[in-house]
Amino acid sequence: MTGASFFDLMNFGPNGWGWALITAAGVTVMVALAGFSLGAVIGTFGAWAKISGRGPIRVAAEVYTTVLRGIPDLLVIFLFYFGGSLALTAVYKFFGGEGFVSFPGFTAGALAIGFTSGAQHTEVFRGAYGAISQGEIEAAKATGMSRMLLFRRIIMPLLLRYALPGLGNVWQVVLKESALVSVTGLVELVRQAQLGAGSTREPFSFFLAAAILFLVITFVSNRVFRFSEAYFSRGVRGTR
Amino acid sequence: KEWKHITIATEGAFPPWNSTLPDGSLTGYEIDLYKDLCARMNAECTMISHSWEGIIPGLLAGKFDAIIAGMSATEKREKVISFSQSYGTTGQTFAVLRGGELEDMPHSGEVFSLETELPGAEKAVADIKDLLKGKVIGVQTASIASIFLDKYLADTATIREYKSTEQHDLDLLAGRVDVIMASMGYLSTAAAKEGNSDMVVSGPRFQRGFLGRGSSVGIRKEDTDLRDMFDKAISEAKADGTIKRLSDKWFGFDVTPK
Amino acid sequence: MDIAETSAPAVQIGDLHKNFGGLEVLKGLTFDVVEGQVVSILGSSGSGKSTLLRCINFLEAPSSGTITIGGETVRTKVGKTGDLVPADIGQLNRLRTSVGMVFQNFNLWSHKTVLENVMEGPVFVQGRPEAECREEAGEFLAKVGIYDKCDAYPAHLSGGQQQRAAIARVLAMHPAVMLFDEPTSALDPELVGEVLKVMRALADEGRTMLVVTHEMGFAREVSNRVIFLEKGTIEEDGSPEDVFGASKSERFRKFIAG
Amino acid sequence: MDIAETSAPAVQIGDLHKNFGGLEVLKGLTFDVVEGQVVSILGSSGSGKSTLLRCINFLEAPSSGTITIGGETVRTKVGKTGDLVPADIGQLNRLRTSVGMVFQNFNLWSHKTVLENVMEGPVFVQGRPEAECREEAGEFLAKVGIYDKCDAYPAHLSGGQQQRAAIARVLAMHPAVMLFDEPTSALDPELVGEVLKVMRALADEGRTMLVVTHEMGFAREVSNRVIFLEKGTIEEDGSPEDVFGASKSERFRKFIAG
Amino acid sequence: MDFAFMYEALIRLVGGVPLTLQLSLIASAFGVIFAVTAALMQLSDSRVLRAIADAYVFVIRGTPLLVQIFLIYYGMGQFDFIRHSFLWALLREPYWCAIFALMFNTGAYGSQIVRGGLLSVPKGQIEAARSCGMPTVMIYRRIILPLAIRQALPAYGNEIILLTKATSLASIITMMEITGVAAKMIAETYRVVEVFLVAGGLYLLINFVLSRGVAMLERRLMRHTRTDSSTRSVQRRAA
Ligand SMILES: Nc1ncnc2c1ncn2[C@@H]1O[C@H](COP(=O)(O)OP(=O)(O)OP(=O)(O)O)[C@@H](O)[C@H]1O
Ligand SMILES: Nc1ncnc2c1ncn2[C@@H]1O[C@H](COP(=O)(O)OP(=O)(O)OP(=O)(O)O)[C@@H](O)[C@H]1O
Ligand SMILES: [Mg+2]
Ligand SMILES: [Mg+2]
Repeated sequence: MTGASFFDLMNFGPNGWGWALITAAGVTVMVALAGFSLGAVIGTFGAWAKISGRGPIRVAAEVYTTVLRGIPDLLVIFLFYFGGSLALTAVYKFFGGEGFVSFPGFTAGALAIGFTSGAQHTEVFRGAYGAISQGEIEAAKATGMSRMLLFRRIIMPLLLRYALPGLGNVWQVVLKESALVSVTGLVELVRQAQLGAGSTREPFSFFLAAAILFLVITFVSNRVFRFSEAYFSRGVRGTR
Repeated sequence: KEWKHITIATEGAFPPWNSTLPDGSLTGYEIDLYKDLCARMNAECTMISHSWEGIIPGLLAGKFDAIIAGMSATEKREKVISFSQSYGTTGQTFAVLRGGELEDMPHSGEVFSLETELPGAEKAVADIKDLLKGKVIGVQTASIASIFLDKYLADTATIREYKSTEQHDLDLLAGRVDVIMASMGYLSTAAAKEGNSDMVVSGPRFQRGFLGRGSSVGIRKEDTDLRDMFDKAISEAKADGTIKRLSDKWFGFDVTPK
Repeated sequence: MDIAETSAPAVQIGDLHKNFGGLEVLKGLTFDVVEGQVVSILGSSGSGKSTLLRCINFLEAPSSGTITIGGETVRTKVGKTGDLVPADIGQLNRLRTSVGMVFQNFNLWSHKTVLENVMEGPVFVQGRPEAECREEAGEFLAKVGIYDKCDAYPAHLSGGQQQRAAIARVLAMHPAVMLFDEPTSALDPELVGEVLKVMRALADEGRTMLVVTHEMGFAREVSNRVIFLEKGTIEEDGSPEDVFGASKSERFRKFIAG
Repeated sequence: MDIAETSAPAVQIGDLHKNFGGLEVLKGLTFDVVEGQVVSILGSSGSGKSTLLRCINFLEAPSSGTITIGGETVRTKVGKTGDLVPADIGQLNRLRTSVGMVFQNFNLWSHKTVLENVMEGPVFVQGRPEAECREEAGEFLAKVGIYDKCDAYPAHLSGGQQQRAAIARVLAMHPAVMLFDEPTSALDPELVGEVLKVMRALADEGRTMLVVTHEMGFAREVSNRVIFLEKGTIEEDGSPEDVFGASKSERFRKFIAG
Repeated sequence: MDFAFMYEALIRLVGGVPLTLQLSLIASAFGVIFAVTAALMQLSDSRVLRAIADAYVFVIRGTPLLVQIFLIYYGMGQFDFIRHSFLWALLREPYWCAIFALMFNTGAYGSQIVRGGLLSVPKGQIEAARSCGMPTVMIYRRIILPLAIRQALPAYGNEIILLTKATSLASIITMMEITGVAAKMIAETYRVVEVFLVAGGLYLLINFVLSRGVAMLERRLMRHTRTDSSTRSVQRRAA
């Protein structure tokens, strides 16, 4: 690779790959966001199950987090993409349908990321719950707050205060996990880089460009997290 | 089932067979070819790109109906899917560094069929075997070239397997491997690319036999009607010279299977 | 529960037992607190004072016994652990709004300002109009002398200020009964004086209060009843004059001697 | 620094100033503490008591002034923030071994047992033989009455026990001077009595002590000098009889009245 | 499901286990050094050291490991001066490139954990050490590091598990560890689900053993905080 060839390839002219890579970066962010949100929902239930669930529910949550944190994410993505299609098709045929039904790559990717990151969300939320001062919860109970009110007004804001740094990490992981979704054919940033690398036989330039775009996304999301952390840490000593 | 709409998958990163343009559209020999074939079959076709690792599982899961991705019909693949007749074959050969000790391997430019000229082919292998002793050979994982290497050269040389072909090109240029083996169609265009002037095609070329019939359309086994449609269209395209015309355009030589 | 109308005692404790695992912390306490009474609860460390207060509003599940607030007995059932858990969480939450608790370490909500802490209960639990609550909250904060700290977060207040904010938070709920757990420990003598002044004012208003304390001055001068707990039973119960003046209990005389 | 041999005061504070940002917390304190003196330091919250103790062993960097321990002045230079930082960290560390500090919240090392806490300083800082230190540590623990808790971790001790372990830890270093920061706050009256008993014994041994306290009983009965700090200056300084009996300071009379 | 095939897959995939373990163990052993160094740099007073460490952490955490491995392996090979330096002896081997990439990676993530651990050490316990005259190095050795390690251990155990999973990406630079073997089998047989189920099972087993090991270590080190009912009230009061 020479310096010139990098800029020849990565411009925004008709023969440059600039727009293609930017668009792909957009897809990366979208799939990561969808997966992250799903993971947050799963994580909320997972943490609840681990903290206060009855026996079987807690065991199920324990198994879920152990397995999903123990196996490579690529496997989960494959299972959702291929296994999911096979299962859907079987159900469809059972009801008299003909041909195939399948998850689009985006849905499969988002579901898979959601399921894997759900395990991490669970741990983050559980840890954060442990950090909330029990006294503040007791004070709310003593005021006569119902469970929902307690959750909404006291636990949730405090939980976010302690969970945000951990959530920032999960987001980083999710963002990069989205690279694996490329096996489903979804043209996100890494897949686009691979396509460009193969088509032009300039892999180095393309992976460098992908790295730079990932750094830009990280930079922006770090900002967002720092801002939210400041917001939810209001009232902590040393901040105002 | 009537095949009015056919979804075809390709890899989109394997020039000159198929590759992607910056605007996302596909281009290459197989792109021109599928349009021609679909016109002959009176079908409306859509071509999508799909990662190589997932392309056969994707076909099986019904994500698309056919694969046209420079994929050779081999015995192992034929256990899971079926193939049409071939629409192009270039044979498997080697590339090395220009100016290195391997630049002039014997039998350069000669083509051996593992089906009809097996003794000659095996003698050619024996002729280069000493030269490759202790060398490192790069090849794409589970490609037909890798099957060849496992069978003939694994005992004298170290085989290193890559996810994609442009990666072993880089390692050849960086000196991490001494030889790479891939299809002639791929290597000749790779060596012609600017910046790859240090890469040169060398040694005998092999085809057919266990190397397969050449690149073919991959189809689910149960869709025999679709396979017949492709077979018929390919025969017509061969007969009227379309395949020769397209291969001259994209490869610079004739890839029409004999 | 309409046997007793206005004349019902504010709090009635009926044969209250509490075990932690094997440890029996409360061994059957029975006593009534009539309206307007200010009860000091004394006892050495580990005698069960905090546990008693926490059982009254079911922050701790009693092992057996009854708690009656304003004539209404908390309905309970036997939970998984064998302790009594509330049978009707709605009823409990309603009763809790009439029992305010001031914790030893205040337990202000750290993510809300002082004003928000005070308004939280009236607005969100009792559902009263916000404007009205805001005004009233201001009045209570002025009463305990920290109106100027309205918009500060708890972490930025001194111990005594936090204590007073916690009292204002409870007052804003207009509870029939107030429970205090060691309201003055860890404060310097000056702050102790300040907090006791506020409590004395509450006592003068005729509020019902149960106060766990180590301040003999408060027990002697402000409260009109002293209960001395020892190893989970009531060892002394009477007016301050009687208890301090002529205690039959050897243990109590030793306790106040320090 | 050999002007004063044995007769040098144990601690000399010379014109000590300390600012936190804009806030002037200590406004030029000057006093000597002679050997064997037990000094109670009183003052309301925020008057700078803790800051004074922390400056003596440079846990807090003074803004200006001198600290002299056993006749040897701590060498300082002006640091980046404008405060004085030690110029010779070796000297400071040596002097620190002769000034023991007992913290308000004990600050025992949570990953070491009580015995290990007590042995840490003698063995690792002073480099004395381990066997000897172990024996002596046992003696000190017996002296403060928690020999049976040798192998417990701090988290498993009651407040009073932690307090006494912290005292034993300091004693084991054989310091010339001991600093105590509110040793009895947050303890119940019974534990306060216990801890004061230990301190009284230390005073009877003739140790030099500076004690920040809210216990007027201790100030009156055990110490032989009382310093009352107010807003960063010394408002009262004298024997307990003089200070408690006939204080000129309006402020101090108000303070002890509570 | 074809169990005979899965058994065959198991036999072949087990062949990749030693390489997976080597990559993971060597990279985490060296990675700890990176992690501690970067954490200390981030907490140091020197602005330059802080900036270097921050940049390192930002770049590594901000890009996918896949891309990093790729750039280290193929990128380095593009520069003549690297190819002609002594480093090439190591960098020409995919094995070492994989280890470098994994090591940089776990070093960056680990540094955040170590930093959190260092910051979690109660100030008071450090002051107690200072006030008995301990020099700084001794304070780190005797007080700060032991406490920080205990605090950071669970998270670090997690990181080692993540690293073990991440070794699967070494397959893109020709390393035949578990995933490399699995990819080869899939490319030959196209039976994704079966092969990946077996591979997943192997990873799960490895990680399960790892996490048990960490939990055991944690239990040993955390004796000093273990609660039992007899000590609980005391702790409450002390807290
Ligand atoms: N959650 C619990 N689990 C087990 N034992 C407990 C628990 N809470 C309290 N105890 C025990 O119950 C006893 C009484 O505790 P309680 O907190 O009521 O004492 P107290 O009178 O408030 O003492 P203090 O003056 O120290 O606050 C103690 O022996 C304590 O160890
Ligand atoms: N690190 C700091 N930064 C800024 N201000 C501080 C700091 N430490 C103490 N102060 C301020 O210095 C003043 C004196 O604090 P100090 O802790 O010495 O008081 P004190 O006399 O020990 O009070 P108390 O009895 O409440 O412990 C207070 O106003 C406090 O807010
Ligand atoms: Mg208590
Ligand atoms: Mg203080």
